[in-house]
Amino acid sequence: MKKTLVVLLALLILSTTMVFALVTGSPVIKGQLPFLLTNAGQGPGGKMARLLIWQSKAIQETDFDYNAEPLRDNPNDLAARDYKMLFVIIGSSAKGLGASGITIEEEIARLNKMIVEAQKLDLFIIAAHIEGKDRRGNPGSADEQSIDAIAPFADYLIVMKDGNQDGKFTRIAQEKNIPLTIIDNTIDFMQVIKQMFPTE
Amino acid sequence: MKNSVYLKILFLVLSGILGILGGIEFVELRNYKETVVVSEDFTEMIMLSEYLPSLKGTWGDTPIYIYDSGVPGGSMLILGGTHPYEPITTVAAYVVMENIKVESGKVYVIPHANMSASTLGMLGNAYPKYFSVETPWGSQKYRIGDRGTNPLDQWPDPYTYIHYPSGQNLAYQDIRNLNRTFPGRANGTLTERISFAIMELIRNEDIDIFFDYHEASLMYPVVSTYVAHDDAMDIGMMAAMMLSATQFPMKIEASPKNLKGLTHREVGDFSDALALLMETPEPFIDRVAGRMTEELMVDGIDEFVQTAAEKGLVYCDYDIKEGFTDPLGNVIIGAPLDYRVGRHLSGTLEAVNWMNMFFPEKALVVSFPGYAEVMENGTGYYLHDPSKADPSRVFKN
Amino acid sequence: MLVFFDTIIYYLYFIMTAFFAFLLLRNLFKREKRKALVYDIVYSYVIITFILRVIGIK
Amino acid sequence: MYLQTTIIAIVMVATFALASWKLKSPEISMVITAIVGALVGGFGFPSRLLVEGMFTYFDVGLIFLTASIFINIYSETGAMNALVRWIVKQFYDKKWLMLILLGILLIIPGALTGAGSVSIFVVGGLVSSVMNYMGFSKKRIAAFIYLFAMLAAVAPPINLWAMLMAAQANMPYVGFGVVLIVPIIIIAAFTILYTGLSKTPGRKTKTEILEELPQPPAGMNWFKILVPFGVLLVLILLMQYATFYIPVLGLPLTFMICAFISMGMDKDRWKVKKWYNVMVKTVDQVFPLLGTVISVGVLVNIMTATGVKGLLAITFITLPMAFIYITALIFAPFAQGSLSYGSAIILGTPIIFLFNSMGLNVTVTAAALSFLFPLGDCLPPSRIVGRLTIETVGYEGSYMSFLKAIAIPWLFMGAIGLLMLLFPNQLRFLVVY
Repeated sequence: MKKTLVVLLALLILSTTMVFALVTGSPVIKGQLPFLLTNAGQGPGGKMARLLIWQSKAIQETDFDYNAEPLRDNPNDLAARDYKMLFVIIGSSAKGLGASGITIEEEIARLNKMIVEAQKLDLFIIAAHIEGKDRRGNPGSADEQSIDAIAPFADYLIVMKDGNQDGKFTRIAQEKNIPLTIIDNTIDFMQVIKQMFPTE
Repeated sequence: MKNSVYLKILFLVLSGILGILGGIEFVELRNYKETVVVSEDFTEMIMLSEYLPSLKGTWGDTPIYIYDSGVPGGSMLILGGTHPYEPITTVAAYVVMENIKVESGKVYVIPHANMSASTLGMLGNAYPKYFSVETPWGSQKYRIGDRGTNPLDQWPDPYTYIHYPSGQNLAYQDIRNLNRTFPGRANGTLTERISFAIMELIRNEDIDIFFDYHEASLMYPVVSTYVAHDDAMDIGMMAAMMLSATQFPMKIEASPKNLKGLTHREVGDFSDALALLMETPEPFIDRVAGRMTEELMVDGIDEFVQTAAEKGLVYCDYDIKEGFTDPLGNVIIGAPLDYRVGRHLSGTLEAVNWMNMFFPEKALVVSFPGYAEVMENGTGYYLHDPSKADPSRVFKN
Repeated sequence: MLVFFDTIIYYLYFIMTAFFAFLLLRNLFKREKRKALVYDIVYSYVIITFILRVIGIK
Repeated sequence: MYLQTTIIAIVMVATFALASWKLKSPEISMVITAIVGALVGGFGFPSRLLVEGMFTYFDVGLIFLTASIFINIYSETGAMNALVRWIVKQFYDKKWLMLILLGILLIIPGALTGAGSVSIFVVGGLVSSVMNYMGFSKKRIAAFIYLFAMLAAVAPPINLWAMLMAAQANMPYVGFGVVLIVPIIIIAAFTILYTGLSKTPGRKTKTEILEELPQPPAGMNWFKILVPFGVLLVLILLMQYATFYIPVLGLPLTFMICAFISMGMDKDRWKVKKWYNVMVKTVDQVFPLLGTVISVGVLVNIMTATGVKGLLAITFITLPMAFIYITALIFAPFAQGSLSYGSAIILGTPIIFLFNSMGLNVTVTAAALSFLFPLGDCLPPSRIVGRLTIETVGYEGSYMSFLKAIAIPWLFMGAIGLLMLLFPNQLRFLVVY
């Protein structure tokens, strides 16, 4: 029972509109609707973000679409609706290797195509790395390749603190002059969403 | 040169003595029983063979402990000891069994999912036979088993194992690996029949949420992780994020669709249960670990694994010198038993909470000590003295 | 039915092992090759391995 | 821990060297090394760990025993000689075609069971005597058989190293077909050329050979020659493709069934005494191998207990990448020599994870490693397939001279494996699902 209480308490804290020091760095930018949520690297991050957006209750479920692999089968994915933003969650998967996984080369090729297409459509690109150091790897790994394919082309970066221990995202932000918001924990992504889409 | 017959007999006798000395220890391990004192909410113990009679009288049969609140609600099944060389999973199941309170719904716990595999050491791995958990009333001894079913119970292995029903080829010894034989066959090998019986339990009792406790080597990417079937993904993700923010680092991975025979894949595919598997870090089973000792099992402190960690080859927090600090402020040095037990306990509670939130109609209200409590008081604090307990609540496994 | 056959095969393996244990025992005392003393020792512990399996100890 | 374990490791190596030199028996030397290692490591005299170790490769030992019994009984019926006779008759003038066929013959049993030793047991004797009559030197015969036994173990459908690594790394064992077959064809072609281009000065004429070969016993016919092998093939294929409808037979029982069928083909089928003697002789013949697999298990168990195994593994995988490539040809084979298939689990799996973390293709990497491990089947302490080859061929030189005899194709295979390890992403196109 005590355990349940702790969890409920934590939830309560998280669901207040009060902002703790959980979200730091550049002020959260104002969001535009509708947007397309996707992921780079085929990790669980995209679904996690979708879930957190639902849980935040800041916007309607119909205000955004989730597509795990836009442009893989359908070249019109980015123009399926009048999207204003492309919201990319970066992170690969550690699930089974070989045939059970994805080939990262194909994934990167798709991501490159997606960025070009998004820029052509003049979408506001948000790159978010919200799973921390577990989704960082050696140079050349699926995680790093995914970051390199997306982050430098973003208009806005959201990164979890311990995923930026080596300062890679800070460097990208400075070089490309991209605003960078830092969160303490994955779950604080909910706060970012709430600030992005404040309910009057 | 003709060797003396007496000399030959002498060698034979000496080897025989060696065999007897070793044999005594094998027999002792095979027949050693662990003691557990079930909580007051315990209602009934049945055997797995109730779901598949052909298991009766075999080492594949194993006790199922039932905690029925009598109040309508969700139902949960916990498997410990799917791989008995990850014995903390059984200890965690015991802590649940000794302390659980069920306010609504029904809970099933199988502490030794593969009983046969828990009765021998793993060939070539030189494990100690037992390890002990210190309690306020003395120390409590548990077996360290194998990964697969005892060859004395299932023999021979094929030259390649073909998974039923997918037809996927797997290494031959995986035919005795309970976490590769799901969903099992009623007329298959012993291990396949254990899987089938567990599936029958899940289907017949309409289990809502299923947990399979595991431990992993630190160099295995899926360590400190939930592995969730597609249906349980939302629950797993919320629980993982919550735990990482408030208690201990926890990752989440989706169950790969092409990897067959594993509980998180097959239980989800072949029943309505929400299937989750949890992995804690167990340096003891890392390929690079040094000396095989009981202390390594209990404290999880190993220099070679530390080297691997320093080279960035492990997939979770690990430090045997300064340790790392969890969100509650505990400093974790190595991968101690309490840490691993606590992870399983809170991993279960957190996921159940989220199931209750996502599916209020399945509400399962349970409580037992979690990570914070176990880290504070130690695992032994939650194990009860069988000599002082009501004999009807003392069980041997 | 398959379970029944599995059981028969299971026992066949024990019989097979017992048979080999017997052959090894015979060769410990009467063999053509490798008559050196050290091989008496090797034979001895190999035989014990087979016997422990036959009597279901390991 | 590093220092202590290193000392234990050094003591164990020294003990093994000394014991092998003094006692001339690798089997007992391994057990003595294990006991000394346990004593130095502070485990006392760990009877349980020693006995437990004896069971590590118990089932492998059973396979050796039963496979040999089958083939010796088959030979006893005269079928083997008839087969050799027929091959010499047909292919005496077609050397290249014959070598290709013998190669394929050697690959089949190992490819289906995953064990090169099974290839040698089942068809090694046949291949050896045919090549003998064709005038090849013992050295070339040994090299040919050893190389093809290794390729047989690597060949799909069953490549145990790749399967074990896949199982440990949670990757499905699929996509390995082409990436294994292409290098196998290259290595096989090289080995055939290497063998075929050698001189065969002592080659007799066809008629001489046929006179020398014993006449097949009365009543020997194609049916009797082929049925035992046919049954073996059918049983193995049934186990692969009708698994869900038959019980698990296991290889030992399969070989025993075929042995009994062979007996049934003979006119002396009821002469129990005769068959009993064949089996006694077989046990005598196979014993060194049986002793080896039992003893190597003891050694491995103590190496694990004392942490020596962990020391080897951590040392190898924390080497800088360049060193991994440089030393792979030493580390991987020696791991195989001392740990047998355990090498795949102990060294192979960490490498898979390491390479994966750098974005290298793991399927090609696993395939590459599976070409490097079998090279160690001729290395001490166990040198199982190496010794088996020597026995089967009747090679008389020293073990070192055998190693020299196989060196060139061995290095070629190593080079191919290493190239695959170096360029996994460039070879990715070979992975076909």
